[in-house]
Amino acid sequence: MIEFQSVSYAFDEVPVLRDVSLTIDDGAFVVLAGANGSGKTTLLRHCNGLLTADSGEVLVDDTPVAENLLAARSTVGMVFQHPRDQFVAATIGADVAFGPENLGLERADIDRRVDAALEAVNMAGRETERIETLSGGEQSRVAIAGALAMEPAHVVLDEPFTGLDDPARRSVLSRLESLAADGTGVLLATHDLRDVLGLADRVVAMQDGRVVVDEPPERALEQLTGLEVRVPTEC
Amino acid sequence: MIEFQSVSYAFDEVPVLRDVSLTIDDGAFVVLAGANGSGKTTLLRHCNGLLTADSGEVLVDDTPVAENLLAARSTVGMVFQHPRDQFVAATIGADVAFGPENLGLERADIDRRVDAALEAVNMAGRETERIETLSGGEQSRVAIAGALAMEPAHVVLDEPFTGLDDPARRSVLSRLESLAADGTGVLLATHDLRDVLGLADRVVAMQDGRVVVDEPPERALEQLTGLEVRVPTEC
Amino acid sequence: MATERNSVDLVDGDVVRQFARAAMLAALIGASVFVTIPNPFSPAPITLQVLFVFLAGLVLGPVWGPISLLLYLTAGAVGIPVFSGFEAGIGPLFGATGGYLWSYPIAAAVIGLVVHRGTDLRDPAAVALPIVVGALVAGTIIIYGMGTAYAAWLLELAAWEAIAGFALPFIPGEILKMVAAIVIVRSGRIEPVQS
Amino acid sequence: MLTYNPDDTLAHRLDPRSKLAVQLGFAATALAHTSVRALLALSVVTAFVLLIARVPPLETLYAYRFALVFLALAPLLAGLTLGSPWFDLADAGASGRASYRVLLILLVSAAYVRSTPVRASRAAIQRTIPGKPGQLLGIGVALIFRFLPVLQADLRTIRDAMAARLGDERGVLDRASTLGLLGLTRAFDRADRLALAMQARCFAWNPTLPALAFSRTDYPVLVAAVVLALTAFV
Ligand SMILES: Nc1ncnc2c1ncn2[C@@H]1O[C@H](COP(=O)(O)OP(=O)(O)OP(=O)(O)O)[C@@H](O)[C@H]1O
Ligand SMILES: Nc1ncnc2c1ncn2[C@@H]1O[C@H](COP(=O)(O)OP(=O)(O)OP(=O)(O)O)[C@@H](O)[C@H]1O
Ligand SMILES: O=C(O)CCCC[C@@H]1SC[C@@H]2NC(=O)N[C@@H]21
Ligand SMILES: [Mg+2]
Ligand SMILES: [Mg+2]
Repeated sequence: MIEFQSVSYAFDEVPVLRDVSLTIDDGAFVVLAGANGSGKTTLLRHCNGLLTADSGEVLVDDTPVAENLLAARSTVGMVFQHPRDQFVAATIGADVAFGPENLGLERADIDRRVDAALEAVNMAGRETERIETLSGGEQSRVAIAGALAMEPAHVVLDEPFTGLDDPARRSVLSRLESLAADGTGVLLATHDLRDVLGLADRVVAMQDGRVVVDEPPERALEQLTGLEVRVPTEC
Repeated sequence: MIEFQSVSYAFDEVPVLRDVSLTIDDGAFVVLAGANGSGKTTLLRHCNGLLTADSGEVLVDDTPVAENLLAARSTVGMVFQHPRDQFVAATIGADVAFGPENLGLERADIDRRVDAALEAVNMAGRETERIETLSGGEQSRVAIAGALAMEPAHVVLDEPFTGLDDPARRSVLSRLESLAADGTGVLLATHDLRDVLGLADRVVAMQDGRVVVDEPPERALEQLTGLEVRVPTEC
Repeated sequence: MATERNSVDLVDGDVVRQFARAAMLAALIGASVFVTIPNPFSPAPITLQVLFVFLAGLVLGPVWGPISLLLYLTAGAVGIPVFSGFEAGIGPLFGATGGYLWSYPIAAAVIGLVVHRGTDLRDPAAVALPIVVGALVAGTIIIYGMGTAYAAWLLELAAWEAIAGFALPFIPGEILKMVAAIVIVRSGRIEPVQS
Repeated sequence: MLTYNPDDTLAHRLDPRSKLAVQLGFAATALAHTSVRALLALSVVTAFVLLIARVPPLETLYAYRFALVFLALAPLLAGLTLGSPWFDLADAGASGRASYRVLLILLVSAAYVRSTPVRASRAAIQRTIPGKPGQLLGIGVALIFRFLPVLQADLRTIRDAMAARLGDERGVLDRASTLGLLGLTRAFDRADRLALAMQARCFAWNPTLPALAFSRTDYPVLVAAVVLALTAFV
């Protein structure tokens, strides 16, 4: 479980998160929506201690993130908004293996995880290709695989579908769905609810650093007007 | 007019564009669709000489790009798939002004263009903010403004809507629409035809480095199955 | 599983940040050798490496500056083409310009020590100009001292021959690089990592 | 440019650590000797190494062309004397022999570069240098390998952008500081984002090390490396 308790955060005195409270239960699929600059990325970065709340607290599995960074980072997998500068190795295989290696797993176990993660993003068998020879969408997929390979208890994804083509998006979505069904908490930020609404247990919408909606999808839809989020058009 | 005449291109012997022929007339709004890795970005980068065809030729306003790089770069505005690759200055205003300054315009003229471009991406009045303090979507918007401020005769955009929220996307679309109406040629790469189909004069679809569809929207729609492109669902 | 995780020893956030910068600066030096201009008056080429050695000391300081250059030398030694003229291997480390290469980490350390007066980083833009210039001159003397001495020993040259071939032809260029380094750190666009 | 080339030679199959040892042993003895006899022996060893790693000699000489020109210049410089006879053949000869052994060291190191992928070298570093220094050096090398092409592209773009606005008209100082400033700010922005990503993936001091093991063929090679190093003292 990831829990935000009245979290506030400011960049250079400009408040970006204001008194945010939020819970992502194990196995829940939570979609975080909101306009550009509403604070989604800032919120996500609190889940594994990349940012630390100015006031309030973030708990992962009942432990404050700040108290046990390792626990937070090894149980919360994170996919960044821009995958591109975040690859640490030159080749796909080495990059996806980076996280599991840091956890000190056995080599065989690492290889198994890398294979499974690349499978989930439709990139199996391409381990030895160099990252900078990949197209934009292929890079996004490898970034997702890097987080999945850590087999985290919770996954946090910042607009993971940008740049993904249709089959890749569907494959990632179905992987996320089965992860959630197996008890992984999923928190996914996006502007575009059209594709994820069917899977979501809850939709959380932000505006100007505040959580303004936190409802199951059907009820959330009614409250989203004016929040600059794309919703499925009623036909 | 931008014209591709049987262009082929390979990265390290791997063919990525195969015999591509394509024309973007002045005032035309052409949408380029295709799966991840189908060659969209590679194609776009030929329009202003960032890549040079192995065989065949790219002409801008009837001049081969290779012969007059400067002409191609000042008449073809380009928005990259990854906005971060194209920032040159520290603040929004300075970055958007960079192109017009290079054209040797009057300061008043430059300011006017910067204002208009930032207006079009819903970022007016934020000139002095530093680029690295912007959210992902805000960065994408500034990148688009940078190209618009050049007031180029042709604009080429590589998945410009990734990360943009709904009002920003609509504002950019309407700006592109009016540019095209005024005679600017627009070439826009995307996976997702749902939002642009209404504006497109033509849809070009790529598969594996080849142009496999080049039709007006209605007829294109019938031929897009299997090409891993999102199309509007029929309701 | 739980024990395994508890034994993981995370690298501290400030260290990660400094380390990432050191590695990136090392890669940048490697990228800069696309400027390799044969010098008609010397057996060594003109490169921008020294500019980045200056910046390593000024911006990364006396610990991470030299680490950055050690990373650079290691990367070259194992075969990444980062030495002048895109060369690689341990050969160049023992070759005619090897003395220069070995001097880089030492020069960066000295520059860092003089400018930052210890391991807590200061903003180099706020350090008095004479101190910065003094530091850069000291670094330059180390680079040329080692580069020239090693070449003289290796190639069996007399002292004046080595100085004429490996130091004098570069002095004007080196002054330009010092000015460029000072312009860069005083631009205010690079903030050191404060820990 | 000389880089790793996948192949199946004996050299490719050796452990990177034994190859490093051979290079160091060779460099030690080459730096200690310049007699004609020693140079002949070293040449034979070099030829043997190049053969085993299937190093194409011409391509390699071309890759080291800058170094070669410089090495050829050294004897000229050494021969010069202030006053008659103006050019001293003995001095030039001594320097020529000294330059030649440097060429041999370069060629032997070319065999390593050609036969060893960066990931194997990284494994060797992490397994040879204990503790935190080994981890930083190993990961650092991997990062440089990852970002070198990225930063090369950055610098190229900066240079092109400057050229597009007639930057060539500006002075060298202006160009060097623009290139340095933009190059450095971009590199550091990338570094800051990379640091976040590494932390998110639990960047640790004690990861699972890359697999690496000596095979039977490595032992004679290690012995040869030691013998080479010892000949430095004869
Ligand atoms: N490093 C920073 N320094 C200062 N301000 C920042 C910084 N990072 C973000 N901000 C500001 O915080 C606000 C929220 O940014 P955030 O990245 O969380 O938005 P977001 O909801 O993820 O937007 P997007 O959909 O565009 O990604 C923005 O107004 C942004 O300008
Ligand atoms: N620098 C490079 N070196 C080698 N191969 C490359 C390079 N850049 C791209 N490729 C390859 O060329 C193919 C086409 O890439 P391109 O970026 O044009 O695809 P794209 O259609 O833009 O895909 P996306 O929708 O994911 O952005 C891909 O298979 C990619 O792996
Ligand atoms: O092989 C290398 O990479 C080292 C080249 C050293 C070039 C030296 S450094 C000092 C001097 N200044 C230059 O511009 N070039 C030489
Ligand atoms: Mg964001
Ligand atoms: Mg692309």
